Amino acid sequence: MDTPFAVGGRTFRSRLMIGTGKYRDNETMVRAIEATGADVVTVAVRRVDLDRTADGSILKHLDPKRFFLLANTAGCYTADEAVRYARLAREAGFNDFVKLEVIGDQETLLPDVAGLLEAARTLVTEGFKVLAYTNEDLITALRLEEAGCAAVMPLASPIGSGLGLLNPMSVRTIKRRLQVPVIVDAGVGTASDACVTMEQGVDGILMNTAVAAARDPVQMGHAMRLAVEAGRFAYLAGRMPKREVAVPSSPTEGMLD
Amino acid sequence: MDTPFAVGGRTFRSRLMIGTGKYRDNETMVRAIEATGADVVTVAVRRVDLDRTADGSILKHLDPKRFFLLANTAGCYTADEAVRYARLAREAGFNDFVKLEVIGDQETLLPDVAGLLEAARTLVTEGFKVLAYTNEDLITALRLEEAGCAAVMPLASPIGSGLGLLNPMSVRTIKRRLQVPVIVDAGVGTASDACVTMEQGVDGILMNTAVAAARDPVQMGHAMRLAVEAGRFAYLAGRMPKREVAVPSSPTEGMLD
Amino acid sequence: MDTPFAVGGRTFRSRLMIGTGKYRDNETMVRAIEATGADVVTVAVRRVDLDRTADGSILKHLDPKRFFLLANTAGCYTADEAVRYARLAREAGFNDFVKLEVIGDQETLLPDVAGLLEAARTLVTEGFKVLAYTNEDLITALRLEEAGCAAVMPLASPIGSGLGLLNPMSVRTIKRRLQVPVIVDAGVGTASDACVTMEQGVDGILMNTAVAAARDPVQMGHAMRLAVEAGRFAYLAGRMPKREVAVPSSPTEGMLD
Amino acid sequence: MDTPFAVGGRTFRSRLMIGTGKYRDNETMVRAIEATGADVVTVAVRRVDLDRTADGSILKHLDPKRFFLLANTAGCYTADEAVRYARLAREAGFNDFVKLEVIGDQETLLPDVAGLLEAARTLVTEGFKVLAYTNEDLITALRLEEAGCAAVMPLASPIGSGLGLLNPMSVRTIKRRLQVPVIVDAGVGTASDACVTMEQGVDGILMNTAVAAARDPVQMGHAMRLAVEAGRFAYLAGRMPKREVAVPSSPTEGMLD
Amino acid sequence: MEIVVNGEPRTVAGGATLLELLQTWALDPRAVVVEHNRRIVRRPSLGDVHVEPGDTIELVQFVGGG
Amino acid sequence: MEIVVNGEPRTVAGGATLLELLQTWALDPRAVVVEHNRRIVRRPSLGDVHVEPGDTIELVQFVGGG
Amino acid sequence: MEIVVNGEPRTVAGGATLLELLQTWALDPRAVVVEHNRRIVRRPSLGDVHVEPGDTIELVQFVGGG
Amino acid sequence: MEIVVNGEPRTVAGGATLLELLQTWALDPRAVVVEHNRRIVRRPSLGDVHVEPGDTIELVQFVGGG
Repeated sequence: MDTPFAVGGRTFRSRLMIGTGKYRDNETMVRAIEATGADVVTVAVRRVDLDRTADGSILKHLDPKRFFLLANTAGCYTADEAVRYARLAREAGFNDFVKLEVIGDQETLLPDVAGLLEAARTLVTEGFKVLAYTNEDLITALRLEEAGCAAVMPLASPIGSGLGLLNPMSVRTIKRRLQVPVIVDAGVGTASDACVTMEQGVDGILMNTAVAAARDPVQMGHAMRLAVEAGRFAYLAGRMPKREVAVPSSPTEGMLD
Repeated sequence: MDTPFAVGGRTFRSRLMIGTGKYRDNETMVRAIEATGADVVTVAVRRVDLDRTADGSILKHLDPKRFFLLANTAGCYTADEAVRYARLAREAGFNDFVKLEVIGDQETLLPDVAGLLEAARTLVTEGFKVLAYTNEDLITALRLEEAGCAAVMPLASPIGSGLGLLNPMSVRTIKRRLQVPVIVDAGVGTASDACVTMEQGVDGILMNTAVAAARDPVQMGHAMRLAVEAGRFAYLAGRMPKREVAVPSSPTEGMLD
Repeated sequence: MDTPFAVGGRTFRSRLMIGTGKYRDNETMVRAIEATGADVVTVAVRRVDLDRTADGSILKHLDPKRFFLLANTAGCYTADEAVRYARLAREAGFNDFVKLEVIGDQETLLPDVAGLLEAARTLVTEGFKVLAYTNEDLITALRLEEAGCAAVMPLASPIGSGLGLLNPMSVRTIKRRLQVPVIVDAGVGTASDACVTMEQGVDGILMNTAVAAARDPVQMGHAMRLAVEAGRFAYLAGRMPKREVAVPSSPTEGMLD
Repeated sequence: MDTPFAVGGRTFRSRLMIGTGKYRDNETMVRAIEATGADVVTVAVRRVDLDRTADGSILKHLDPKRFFLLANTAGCYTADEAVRYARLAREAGFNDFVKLEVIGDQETLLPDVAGLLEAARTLVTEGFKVLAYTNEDLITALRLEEAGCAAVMPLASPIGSGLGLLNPMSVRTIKRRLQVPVIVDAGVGTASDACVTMEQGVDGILMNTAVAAARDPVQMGHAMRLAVEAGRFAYLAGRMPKREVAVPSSPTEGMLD
Repeated sequence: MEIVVNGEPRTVAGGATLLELLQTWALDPRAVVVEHNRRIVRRPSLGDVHVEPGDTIELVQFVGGG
Repeated sequence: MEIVVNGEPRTVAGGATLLELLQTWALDPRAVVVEHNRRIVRRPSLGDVHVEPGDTIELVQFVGGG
Repeated sequence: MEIVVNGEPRTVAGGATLLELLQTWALDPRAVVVEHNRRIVRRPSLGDVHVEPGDTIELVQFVGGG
Repeated sequence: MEIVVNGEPRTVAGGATLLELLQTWALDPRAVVVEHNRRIVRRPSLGDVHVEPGDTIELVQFVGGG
């Protein structure tokens, strides 16, 4: 019914990837992630708290045998910083994938495309599978593909904004022009955002806040699982044409006198 | 996880109702309807073809024990005509439900609200369970409820147009102000349209062309099933707030020096 | 450059009609209305305050020789009430025009189309020039034209909401199907709303809150004047086609080696 | 009523800049440009046709004393190429302004931000006043400002597409964060697009196809002049707040019994 | 004799009942609803109603519709 | 005598005409429309209509509205 | 002698200056910008620069563009 | 002796290895990645690297993130 979803040589069951940040508690996080059906979860790299006040490793809650841990470089503002975090993440020993973020501005958390390309080139030469968080710019997306990224991850709207897919045409164009998987990252706010995003033909979606900050994260996780599948199947099924005039669904013949 | 979906005293499994018109062949229709998971299917009342050139009764293809047959009055332009069709439909002996359509204009197939209210009042007094196809007008919706309709069915956009939900606020307002079930009828074009419509809080959706005229009606039927559930669960889960500024998903503490 | 704007046998200079309610003071109202260039202003019919605490007649501030006073029936919830107000308004002796409002619901101020049609028929037989405030429903608009209304006034969005033109297709369809002038009434929030509304081909716009509740009503009045003209001329000029691919504006020949 | 519109030390009367390409004939071009009220017109640099078949210099039709000639580097795909065209343009002796374009892709004509920044830095050091055509990316816009550009020109949508302002939030954010003038370039299709763009608070708009490819370019030119002013004044006036509930424009007191 | 069925003139045997007509046309009474001179005839009565010359009969069924 | 004006009881001189009442309240007849016991009284007739006890009078004018 | 002008080979008089070439082609020096072997030649110098065989010359002007 | 761990000065036993330090802080070596003076130290070598006064150590782990 659908082609397998493969990134960087790995095949995944679900086209929905989930972030592990900002849940009200770890139990809710685990149940919500299970509801999404995701097999890829993103994690951040942060200092250990020697005084044990902070929550500690996510591994206490998520079984690395069950979930594919995709480390990100969130919070990095330069290529060097991002490369440093990526290397530390790989050393954790799970895989050589990294969700590369090089942020250009604290208010919008938009990517710095120059730093992003520089870091991507370095990490690719070091053998990383780079999934690059980027903006809606086709040209940058093409450069990231040329740089050898395993996937390109344009945003739907700013991280944590929940504004949905602001620029469907750009995302559609990026998908049409690239060979590597296109996974929309950030901005999805509710199920219909995920559904309409998948209808653009992209390969997958990564989200976090939309699930974590919902009133009921578990139920929203389930909704997102369904929405991503719905959007994918609708894309594959091929939608009806739009018309400005009405067309009856019932026969116009055979009416009574 | 959700309240049961009950209309006119009957409870249905699926919040998605499907029309049976315009499929390329009956086998595709049956398989597509099965894929939607719908238990309510709409049918039209038309003359028997004594010369047997036309396709004949839908009952050859859909088992009335398995599907709830909701007869419509499609093609009727006056209250009298619609009442006549409704009575004939009930005589078929399946149920006393009718999807009431009184069309006001051939080009747009928009309802004639005056005729609609007149027919609704007549049919309600005759014991029909009336599901009234109407426009996005709250006042008409309130009058239909006062007239005793079992459900009010505002359109998303014109029948067969596939333009999706043109006026979410109106539909949301109708749902908020009415006690009887609100089922959006007509205009849905693809899965995300169904999803965003359910996110308005309405009780269900009726569609036909979006499935029948898809490139692959069976796959689209499956997509619609998922989309309606996704939108419903997202509505129940309560979406995250929208923000114009970005909010990081990963911790801002614990960064390296 | 454009056909004259005539309603009910009267020709007006400006396609922008302005309401006189809700200004912070009368001087601002007068200056804002002058800035709009409107020659038609709407007024309400209310009791005289015998104790002189209230502001009194609008005629103290607007010269009836300079402005065409279009009385409305705002606040009326039945056909009888609206007819009563219309008759009182005509007795003021300025003209036999009335902006007919029959409201169906206090929260949304949406029209009660049944009451509206009843009142319109009565007033037309009494020789009134009826400008009927209605919703986006084509069928009701056609009935109002059949009833002899001088103009049909579909809303852009609810009165005082400032949500702009929620349903361009409906308004475009109404304009295409009617012979009498179509004047969009209510819902315009800012200049671009007025501009895009006129681009649908309608004959005029009536607004009040968008000007009265702007931070600077006089400057907004000027903006609205320009926006209505801009939208009108753009409609007459015929816009370029939309394209999903880019087309260079500069020659592709004659480049250097 | 408004601050003067100054770019690179020059003050201009009109916030609307017009391209000179793609008109059906030169007389229409001149009349359309006059109708827009623009004092800045863009021109391209191309080879002279020694065989005199092509149309020849634009200066035959536009008086350089009356119009400020803003040369572009349209058609350049590398920083070097763009710098070469900019130098040739300056040698024409009119001014040291250049509308810098470094295109990254022939299908979308989207800018190559890396080449754009490189060329901008070079030209700024050579004393050019650089107006940089860029995408909706805030970070790139900030870098262009840091590079010393006289103005940043984000697109509304792809060149020649007429799709209007696809991403109002991005443009609004760019304007809020930059000190230099922000002039939206490309994508405007009709008057309301220009109006809504100016309402975001940007300093000006540059367009070409919307006027040149209108059915009546002269009338559309006039419409665009009004639309830009309307949007600017509406922005300065401060629009009314949007509300989901209706608010009456006429008094609710003083109704009859 | 001449009657009108679904808008078209038809010649049928004089004095036939509606049920007999349905059988003539090989129509399953359970799958068809009969309107006789604008009055619906319920299934149990189909055998009791005799057709007169000039009668108008409508025979309807459920077909695919939205 | 007692009448009701704009919904409120008022005491006025017996036998007064509508025109006299307007003058009492210093209202310009050209700026006001008068409804007397639910019937509109046109301006020229204001001086001819005498008010009876218990009469209901509505006096309306144009005010700002949208 | 042979030179390349705007990408095409042309035969011109030996030893001619750029200014003379412009005159040959009836081009107004004030409406054209000249690039000679990839170097821009400013107008005052057009009369001083002599063309050599195989030189590459670009002559550009302003045309309509967006 | 004094070293800097995760940005804060700490006093540790002289000559301790990184592995010993982790044990001191009750950290599971498999759940932590160690950067020693800006160089990552792979797990097998943690027992071989001795800490010198003034060394800078970063200890990181995976936490919830988007």
